[in-house]
Amino acid sequence: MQEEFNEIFLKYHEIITLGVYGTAIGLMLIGLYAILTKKNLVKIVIGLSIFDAGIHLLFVGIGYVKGGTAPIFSPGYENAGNRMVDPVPQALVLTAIVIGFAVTAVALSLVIRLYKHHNTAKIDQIKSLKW
Amino acid sequence: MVITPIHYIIVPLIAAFAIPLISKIHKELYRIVPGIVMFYNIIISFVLMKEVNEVGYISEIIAGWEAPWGINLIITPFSGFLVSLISVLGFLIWLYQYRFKKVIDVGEIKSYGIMQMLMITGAIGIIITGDIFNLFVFMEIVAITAVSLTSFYRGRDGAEAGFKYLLIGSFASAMVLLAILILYTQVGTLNMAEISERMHLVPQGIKATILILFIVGFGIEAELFPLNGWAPDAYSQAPGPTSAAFAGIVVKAGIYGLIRIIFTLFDIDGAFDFLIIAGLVTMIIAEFSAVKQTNLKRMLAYSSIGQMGLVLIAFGIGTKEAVFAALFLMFNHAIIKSLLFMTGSILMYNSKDKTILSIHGIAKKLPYVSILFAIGSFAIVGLPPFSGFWSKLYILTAAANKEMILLIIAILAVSIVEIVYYFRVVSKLYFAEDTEHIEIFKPSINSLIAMGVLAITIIVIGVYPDLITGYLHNAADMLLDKTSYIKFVLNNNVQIQ
Amino acid sequence: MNIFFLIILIFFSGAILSFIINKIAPKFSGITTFITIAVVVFLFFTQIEINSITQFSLGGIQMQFGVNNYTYIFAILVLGLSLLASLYSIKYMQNNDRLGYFYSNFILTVTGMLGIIFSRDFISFFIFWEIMTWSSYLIVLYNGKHSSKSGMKYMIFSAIGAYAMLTAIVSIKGSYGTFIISDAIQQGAFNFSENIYIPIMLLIGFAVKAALMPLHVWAPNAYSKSPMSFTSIFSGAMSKMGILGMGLVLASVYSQTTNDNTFSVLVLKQVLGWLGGITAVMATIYALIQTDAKKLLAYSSVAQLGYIIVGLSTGTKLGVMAALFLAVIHAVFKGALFMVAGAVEKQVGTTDMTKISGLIRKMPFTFFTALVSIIALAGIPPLGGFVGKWMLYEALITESNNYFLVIVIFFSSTAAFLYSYRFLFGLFLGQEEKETEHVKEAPVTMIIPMVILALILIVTGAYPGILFEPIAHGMHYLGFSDVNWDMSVLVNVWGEESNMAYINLSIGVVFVVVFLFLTIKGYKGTKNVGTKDISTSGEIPTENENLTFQLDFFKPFERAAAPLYKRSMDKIWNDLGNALEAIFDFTRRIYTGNGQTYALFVIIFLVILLIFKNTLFTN
Amino acid sequence: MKKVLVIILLVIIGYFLAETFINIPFGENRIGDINLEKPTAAGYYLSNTTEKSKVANVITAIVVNYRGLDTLGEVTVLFLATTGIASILYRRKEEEENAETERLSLPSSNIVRSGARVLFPTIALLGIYVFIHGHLTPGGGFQGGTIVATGFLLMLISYKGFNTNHNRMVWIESLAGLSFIFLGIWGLISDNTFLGNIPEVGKLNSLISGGLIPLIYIAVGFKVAVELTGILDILLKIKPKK
Amino acid sequence: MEDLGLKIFGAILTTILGFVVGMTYGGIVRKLTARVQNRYGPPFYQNFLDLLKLQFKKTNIAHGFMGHMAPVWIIIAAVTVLMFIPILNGHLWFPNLSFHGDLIFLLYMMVFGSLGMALGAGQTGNPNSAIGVTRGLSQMVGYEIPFVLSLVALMIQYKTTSVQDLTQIQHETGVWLAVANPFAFLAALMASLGMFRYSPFDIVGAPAELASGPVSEFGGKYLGTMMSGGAIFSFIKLTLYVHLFLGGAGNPEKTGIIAILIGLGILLIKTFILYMVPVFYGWINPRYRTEQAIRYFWGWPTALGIIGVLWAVY
Repeated sequence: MQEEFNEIFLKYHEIITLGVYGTAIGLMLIGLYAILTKKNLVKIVIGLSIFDAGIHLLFVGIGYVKGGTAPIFSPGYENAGNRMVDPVPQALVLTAIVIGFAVTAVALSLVIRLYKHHNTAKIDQIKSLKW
Repeated sequence: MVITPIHYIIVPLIAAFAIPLISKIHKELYRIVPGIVMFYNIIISFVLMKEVNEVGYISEIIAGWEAPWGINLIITPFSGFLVSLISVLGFLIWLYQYRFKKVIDVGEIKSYGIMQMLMITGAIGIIITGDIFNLFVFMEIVAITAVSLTSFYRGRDGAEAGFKYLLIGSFASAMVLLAILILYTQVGTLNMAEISERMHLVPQGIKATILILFIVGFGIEAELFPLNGWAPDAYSQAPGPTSAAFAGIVVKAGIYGLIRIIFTLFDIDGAFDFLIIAGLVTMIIAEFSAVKQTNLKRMLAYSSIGQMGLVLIAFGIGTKEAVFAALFLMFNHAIIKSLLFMTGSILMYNSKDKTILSIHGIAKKLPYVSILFAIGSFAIVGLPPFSGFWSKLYILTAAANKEMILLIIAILAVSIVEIVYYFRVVSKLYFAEDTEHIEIFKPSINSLIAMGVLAITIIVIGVYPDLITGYLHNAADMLLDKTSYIKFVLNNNVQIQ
Repeated sequence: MNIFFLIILIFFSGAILSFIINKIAPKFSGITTFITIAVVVFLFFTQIEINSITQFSLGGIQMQFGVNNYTYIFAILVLGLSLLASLYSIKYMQNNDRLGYFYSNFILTVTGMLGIIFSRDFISFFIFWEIMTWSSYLIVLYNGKHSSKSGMKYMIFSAIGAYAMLTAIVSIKGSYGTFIISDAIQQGAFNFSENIYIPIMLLIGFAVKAALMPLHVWAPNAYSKSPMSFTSIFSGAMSKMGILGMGLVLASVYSQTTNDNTFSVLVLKQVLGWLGGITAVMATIYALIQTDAKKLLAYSSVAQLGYIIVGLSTGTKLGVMAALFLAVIHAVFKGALFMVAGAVEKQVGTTDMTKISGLIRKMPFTFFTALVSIIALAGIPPLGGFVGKWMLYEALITESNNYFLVIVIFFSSTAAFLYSYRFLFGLFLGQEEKETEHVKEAPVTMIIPMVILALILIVTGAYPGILFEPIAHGMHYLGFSDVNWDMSVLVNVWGEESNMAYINLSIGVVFVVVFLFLTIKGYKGTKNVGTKDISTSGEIPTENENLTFQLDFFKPFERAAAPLYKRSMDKIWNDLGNALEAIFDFTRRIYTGNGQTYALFVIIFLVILLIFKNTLFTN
Repeated sequence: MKKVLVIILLVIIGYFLAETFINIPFGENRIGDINLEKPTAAGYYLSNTTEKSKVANVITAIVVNYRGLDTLGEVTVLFLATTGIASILYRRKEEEENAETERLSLPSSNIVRSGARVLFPTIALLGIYVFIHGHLTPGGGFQGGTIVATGFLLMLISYKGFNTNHNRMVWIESLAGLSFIFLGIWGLISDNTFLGNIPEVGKLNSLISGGLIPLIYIAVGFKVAVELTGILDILLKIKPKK
Repeated sequence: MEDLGLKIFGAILTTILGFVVGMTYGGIVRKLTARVQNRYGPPFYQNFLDLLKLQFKKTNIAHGFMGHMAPVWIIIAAVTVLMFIPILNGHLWFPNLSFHGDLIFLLYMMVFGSLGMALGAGQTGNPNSAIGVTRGLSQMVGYEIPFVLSLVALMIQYKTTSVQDLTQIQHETGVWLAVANPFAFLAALMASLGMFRYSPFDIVGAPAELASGPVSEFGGKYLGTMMSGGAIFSFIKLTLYVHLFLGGAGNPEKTGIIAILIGLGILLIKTFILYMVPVFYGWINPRYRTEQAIRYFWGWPTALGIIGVLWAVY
């Protein structure tokens, strides 16, 4: 099963690369686009999390090693150390995800307050602080 | 039990986690405990500073894994200096805000102390950590606390400022994260020393990209133009002590990040010229915009941005004395701007419409605050015999030694602008007819003590700068030679017994 | 303890002390100031030996203190004047509020000036210069909000000057690696062939304090707005600090002139000279249309400084001597005149000449001082003012051959008669106002300093040599060898002389004869009548109408000289200021309150960096 | 107009990102041989985890032990998010009274409610399982905590009356956080380095193994669960006025 | 010792001479003016009579200190200046102090008197006096410019600032400076029009408008003293002009009484001719307003003076 996967991987290497990186970068760009053009605060927050998602996906992506297994020495894999994918990015992405979650939560609470005060969620109407 | 850098982190955390519990015992505890922690920070800092000046470096490794593998905390004279500065400021800010009378209705006062304390902890963490991802984590701690503190007042504008800060701040974290990601794929490690050791392996294009991402990321924290749109709002809307903490502590951490990246990690020379240009633009635009402000704290915010630009210029010159001057300027800016924010926020409380215009002749009602503010503004525009003068002098000398006459002229022209808007305020404070005020909010004695300590420091350093120049020279030298840093971290990282 | 540090320490402690004492007993604050300055004066003239140097280091910078023959002149000037002024201000400032503020800044200003005199290295020079500047700025603000605008103007221009100076200083450090003034001069920092801009920058810095066109805009307001007891120092002594610096720089520039850069030095001389001349003319013609006595004096100070700068610009023996002499004399008579204005203000409550007249009988001593000082100011023989003017003209005609400048100077000094008369007439002559009937002579502690200054003027008129001696030594320090001077004979290079002794002799003889004749003849029958007892074309004015002629005093002259009044420097500077304000207003609009725009900025910045990454970030 | 500008900018950024990542081939092995004298960090972890800290799940080892400080910071961030949201959306007592406090939630049907009541314990159990076995199987404190929180979310949105006991949550949260730190300090005391591990107890791939790592992860799990629940609770309580 | 006696004698003689000549010229001018205006006019010694009357009149009004000092100052200025200009090319009878002062001193000393007069007039409290004074001062600013220009021209042409040397030079070379530097001479001449304050430049006194301006409040001994001072001043100006431009008079070497008389004769002729210039000009011109006068002086005279200076330089 592992071997078949490796063959497939080798055959469609470029496409897979394109798939993974393209998806990630695409997500980032979509997120940025939402942040930069959408007027609704909630949509902007959503854009933020899409952007983060893209980065997280990149993290996981670069961690992958051809034909690697999950970095867990569960029974049967005691000495598969050389066939395992890079564990560090996974650990990092865990942290990154949690932080992203926290940021999103704070952002949403801020949105709630802004809406309460301004009775609108349009970012270009919330400009009481300027110059 | 031996005092080690980790205390900077665990003690505040214990306090933070424990405060919700112990504040059930007595209501005052949630105000007092942070103060105790800050004071303990000062003790740590002094012990460590002493040690650093003997040893040169202090490193502590976490979880017993040696440098490249585990996370390690490193204290160089540079970071040690910054950390002690931050700790002292933190304690003073706590002293200033302790028993802060509620003038505007605020959020849960219980959480204020915690967040303030953890923001300072995060800043310290940024400075002392030796691992780049860990730096990112601490940056996030700072960001989240800063945002929630910015929107602490329950007025309408707090939330707005907070949201802007969060929006831009999340950009910063994303950029840094991306940079770390690319960096990891290239060098396969997260330890800063090892990264800078292997940096020469990275191809030029990718290196430049990483550097750019880092610059944008930390530039947002360091209030680089045009990344500083959040700063004026955040400074002006945050509670007074928090604004002081922003100017004195958070920005320093951001600058530290930028400098650490450019000086230690990368070996790109063009970065220095970039620093000069960026700093110049930042300074000019910020100082210009400050002139016509009506909100005092907003004006101070712009001026603080301008000072940061000056710091970047000084770092960009890159010689030993320039770095020394930059450190001196950071020190000055930390104390002076904190003083200004402390006094300025009290003045703002007492102005009817929160503008400079309505604090005419308030000096009669608030003599001490006004004179402290005057001292602060004299110092920040660099008039002798206050400490601001020396840093400006050293920067100019450093620039002159590299024959950068135009740079000198630009800096001085900008300081004339600075004089204009600061002295406008001072003359309004003192020499305008006394308009009747809403009930005067007088600062409590501990706030006065905190501000007085800062003012006295300003004057003493101004009269006798040799008190700290020694430390600063040492720090500058250590910052500039990174080979010894790498060697120390990677080879002989002995634990402190 | 070292005497220099001791003096500085005494000054600072005196400043703090007078601030504290004001809280306890406001009366004694002024006395404290007086005592402090008196102690320092005593220490200075007993303890300090000239040309002694004290080395020390601060902030990693080598510094030197010391007094040389040149600065000694200014030391005398500063200390003497500030001693008298502090004595004067005890009564003058009585029952004002915020006395502690005033006196501590007063002392700080004097400290700054003396520190400038002490310091033989640029850094301490600059430090004291700035202390002087901001403390005087605070005093300018003292009179409340209507003076805050002029204070701001003063501060801005001082800042421009100071920072020009700082630029020069650091670039001296950069090019010659020293902050010590004498070393810098020896290494040719002021040599035009090596670098042209360091001396120029320094000159600009000093020119601001010396109120040279076009940087003089701050002076009239600042002088007239601050308390008179301080203005007598402000205009008398502090402006001389600028002269001190200019003299030093110019002297070394001239002495280091070599053949390859004579031309540039020539240009410098001409430019400075003409600037000084134009300053004198413009200030004079503006002075004579003022209706406020203080404003009038302020403008005339600017004019006098113009003469001094002209003298310096010649760079010849007689010229520099004239400049230094005028500097000292101007300090004396202008100090006296501002004290007079202060006395009138104190007693009457205003110095607006359209409201006051005929104070001569009420305040005779004040009038005497005013008369003597005005004669000196107008440069009419036999008083000291004439000596300075004479030397200036002789220098211009005989030595530097700057003939048309002579005409300009002469025009301004002739026009100076107009405002001199305006001042005397407006305050003291004419019919007595009803409002000023209660007015008494100023208190004695205010009279004494004024009279002392007046006597100094008379004595120096007869024996200018008293001042020539230190000036000659100072000029020797500046590198003018064998300056010849006589106790009372003025000689120019063509050998013509003016013998002040003979002049005074003849004047005295005639005076005695005629005065006795007039006084004795018909003494009994003569009775002094009030100023209302006049025959205006036949009819006697009633008691309560005042016929004194005060408004549009020199209207004919104004009409004749209308072209000169057309464009004033103030307008130009104001336009500049407005333009800058517009720029400031524009820049802050970059920060549109929209968070999304800020995000867009970030992205644009990122993109720009990415595009230029290969040009920007390369090894 | 603005959109066009933004698109252009994004295209440029995308180009440069692509240009960067083209040089980082996907799936390439950058770990290198893990048995070298001085392998890369990842290699070191892969080679030494089993011996040195007796944990099967390398990621857990990294998260909790090698990079324990990150995790501590992470927990702190969550904690701060809770506190921050609490203070941002803080309402004083009198406001509590007059503002209608009942949660914004759809009138959920009977089926949903009974289903939720059935599902909630199982979800909670699953979550607890996940963070108890964090050192053996994929998953761990964060994941488990999140699962538990989803259970609470289910209850919160399906039951109008469902209220979390705020006081108890504070207790759990603080104790969990404190226990994390004190476990770290135990290490500091025992082998003189913060978060130092004591791997002697237990054998690989058994529940009792990896020394302090599982304990820490359990604490993290509790903390995360409670904090996420708290955040959800606060956010749901708010009822924006129309 | 007898030298000193001679000096004192000469000084007194000079003063008397100046006084008499000034008074007489004034009288003659009054007479001539009357004739031109087709009146009979007073005798030429009328001024002496007025003076005597004033001096013997009992003065019973004084206007305070400055009013008392004004005549004194005028006399001081007059006599002092007289002492410092050479008579008869500094003949050893009349050298007085002319070796000890130079032109610039003279320029300033001349102002001394008018300032004293101005102050005195100021204290009297008569508005007309003050108005007259301001006009006089403004006008002075006008005519001083061309005058000084011409003097500067002389100074730099002959590298000396002393009147004595200038007269000496003319005496030796025999070339009048009026010829040597005609522009300067013309400028000085036109300036002199203003100096003598005859019509059209008599708005200072402005008879029939200001009640004779500055002196309007003075009477008796004060007015008399002023008159005599004024007389000496007019003599001073004439003599100065003569010795500066018109080659002076007399021969300092010849000490015989005859020579002195001849010299005096030449002096009188030259001064009288010079004195007639403003008088004639006044007959044919109406009165100028002050600003007109000033503009007049800043017009052609100044231009001529500048040309004179340039002439002297090159």
